[in-house]
Amino acid sequence: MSETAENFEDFEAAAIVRDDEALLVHVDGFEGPLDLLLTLARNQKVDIAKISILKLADQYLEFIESAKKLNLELAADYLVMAAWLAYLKSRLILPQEKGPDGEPTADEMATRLRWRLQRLDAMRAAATRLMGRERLDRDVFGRGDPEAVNVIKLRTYKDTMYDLLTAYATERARKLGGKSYRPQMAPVLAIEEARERLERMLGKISDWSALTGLLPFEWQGGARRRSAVASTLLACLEMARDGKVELQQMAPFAEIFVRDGQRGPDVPSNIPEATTPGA
Amino acid sequence: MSSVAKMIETIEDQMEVESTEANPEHLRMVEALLFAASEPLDQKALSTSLPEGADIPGLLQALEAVYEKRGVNLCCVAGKYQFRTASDLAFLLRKEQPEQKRLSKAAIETLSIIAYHQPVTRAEIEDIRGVAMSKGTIDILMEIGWIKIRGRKRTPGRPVTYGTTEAFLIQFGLESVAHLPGVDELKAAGFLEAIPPSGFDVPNPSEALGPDEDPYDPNEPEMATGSVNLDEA
Amino acid sequence: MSSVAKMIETIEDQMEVESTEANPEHLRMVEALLFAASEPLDQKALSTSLPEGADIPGLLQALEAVYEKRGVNLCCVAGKYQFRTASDLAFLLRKEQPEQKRLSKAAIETLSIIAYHQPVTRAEIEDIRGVAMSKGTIDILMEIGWIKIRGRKRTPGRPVTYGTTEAFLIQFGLESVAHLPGVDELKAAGFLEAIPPSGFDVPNPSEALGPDEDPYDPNEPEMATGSVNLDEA
Repeated sequence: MSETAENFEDFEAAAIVRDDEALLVHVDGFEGPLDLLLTLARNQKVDIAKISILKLADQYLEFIESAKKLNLELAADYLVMAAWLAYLKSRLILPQEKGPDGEPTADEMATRLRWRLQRLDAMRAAATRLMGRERLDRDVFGRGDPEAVNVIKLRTYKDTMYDLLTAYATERARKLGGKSYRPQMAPVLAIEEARERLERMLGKISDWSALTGLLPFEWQGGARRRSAVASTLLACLEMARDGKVELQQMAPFAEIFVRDGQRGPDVPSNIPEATTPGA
Repeated sequence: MSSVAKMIETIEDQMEVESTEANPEHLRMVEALLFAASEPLDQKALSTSLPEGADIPGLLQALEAVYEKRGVNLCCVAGKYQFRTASDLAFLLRKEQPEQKRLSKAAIETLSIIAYHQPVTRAEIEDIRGVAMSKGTIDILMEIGWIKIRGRKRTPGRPVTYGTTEAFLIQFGLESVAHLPGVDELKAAGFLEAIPPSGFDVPNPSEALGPDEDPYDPNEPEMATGSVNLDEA
Repeated sequence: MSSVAKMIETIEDQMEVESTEANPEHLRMVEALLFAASEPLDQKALSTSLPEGADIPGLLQALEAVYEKRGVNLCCVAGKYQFRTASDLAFLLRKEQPEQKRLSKAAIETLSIIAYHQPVTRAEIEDIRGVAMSKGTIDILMEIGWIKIRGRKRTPGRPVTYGTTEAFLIQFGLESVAHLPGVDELKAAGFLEAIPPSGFDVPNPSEALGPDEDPYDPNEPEMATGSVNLDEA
């Protein structure tokens, strides 16, 4: 069946086989049993709406018989249709009787077949009309040389007065050899700054606190840290001399602890050995 | 000949004077835009280029009338507007193009059935043609770009439904599928009904989703049977 | 609007009736051929498609007249004919796309020097910047419209002098070039070091002609040397 369907024939080729003589030879030229039935119906040369289904069934069965005699291989759906038509024919000949439950009467079945043939016929006519329409670029044409829409770039500049003056000042300064001297600032925390900071923090230092815990946040890494430790220590020593803080170190190179010197000598030292960090 | 030219000029002058309410300047603009475009333009596209408040439908109507009997006509295809050479001059311009692999009879019939019956499933196409459809037929039509998968039928198995594309309408010079040749007669005869002549429920070939059709979701798992594929859910 | 359409139809009918000697069918053919052609057509190309004896020059003349005041005109370029959008409607086919840019470093530096030192010659700009200037830099600034040639220096070779334009003032929000900030203002605003390099001075730019500057005469012959070109005098 699918072989038949895949057999792409165009209208011209199909028209050739509609010749009675050719019917027997060209069974493959039909697009299935419905197509064959429609061709046979057309040969009756009456309105398909009024076609005699009995006569049509006879013609179809006759066709199948001759094909069998010629040993033509028939697709299964042709044989299914033949069996169905033989059944329909027998029921049409017999006096009208209701079939088994819900089965349509023979007349109803004939009407349905007639309608399907009409519909296929109508759709084919519609296809012919559709394909006969004037087609774009074959029969009718659009503008052969359409004019493209030009995209114009509206260029605006973002440069501002600031850019202009920066450019001028740097350019002029550069040309006049005038890289003005700006000393490179070494990453050093001034002792004054460290001391000021410590003095501000004194009230907030509750008990012995590790010196390294008192470094400014932004001075905690690398060379900056070393400078901050040194300056803070020097600031602490200065302040210890003035009696403002007390310092304690458990071992050489061990962590140095600081506390508020105003707490008075009566407060015992309570640095637990355990909290002493390793060197 | 120059007398003709003068006569034409007079006509043009006349047109300019009398059609002030049609805004001849707007008419020129629509004309220029449609002439220049390589693709059909819709009313929205035109309105973005025209001054605000321009009566686009009126202008198009006027332009259509102006060009009605000319060598070039204004056509409405797929709801858009395009100038095309007059169809009776096809003989002058016809180009023998190597038509895309001349369509087979099966493909032509299938295309027509899809056009007139859309939304339509493969099973319905097969019912009308009385023959099983080969995979290639749908593929060819999809490849040309004339048909597309447009939804799914709300029936067991949720089969996909096919319909025609805008390219189809443009190619065949159709304003919409409601303008297919002979569609009214086919409808009146009941041939566009899905079910034999019981009489009710006459479906129009319609680009709108059918009452028992869901929009197509390419991610929806294919279900030949009713079973749910839990892996993909 | 439909009244307009009717009026137009009447015109069309009129045209058809009266122009029998112009052969309206031939007119339609030429119209369609020119519309569908992918390139301009000459009379010879048209005559091969038209029936024998068609009056091609007359038809073209008539068609030109028909389209004279329309949104599309029939144009003749190098003896070939084509439809083109009416030139006054070219704006319809233009889409403007804003694009923001920045000047190159060299260009903004040059611009700033021209602004401060105007009237200034190319050699002077190069002297201030200490680098030779590429031709492109001046061209870009001229193209944007921020600088102009304003005169010539009364020195050997009479080099042209550059200055800024009104567009420049608008772009940078200046009332006049005299309002460009001086050294102190540049310092205060942090553009310059507190102690500028020795020899840093900012001239007082002026739009008035300099003491050794002549107004620019575009017809003055270019003289790289001081010799007079007798041939052109």
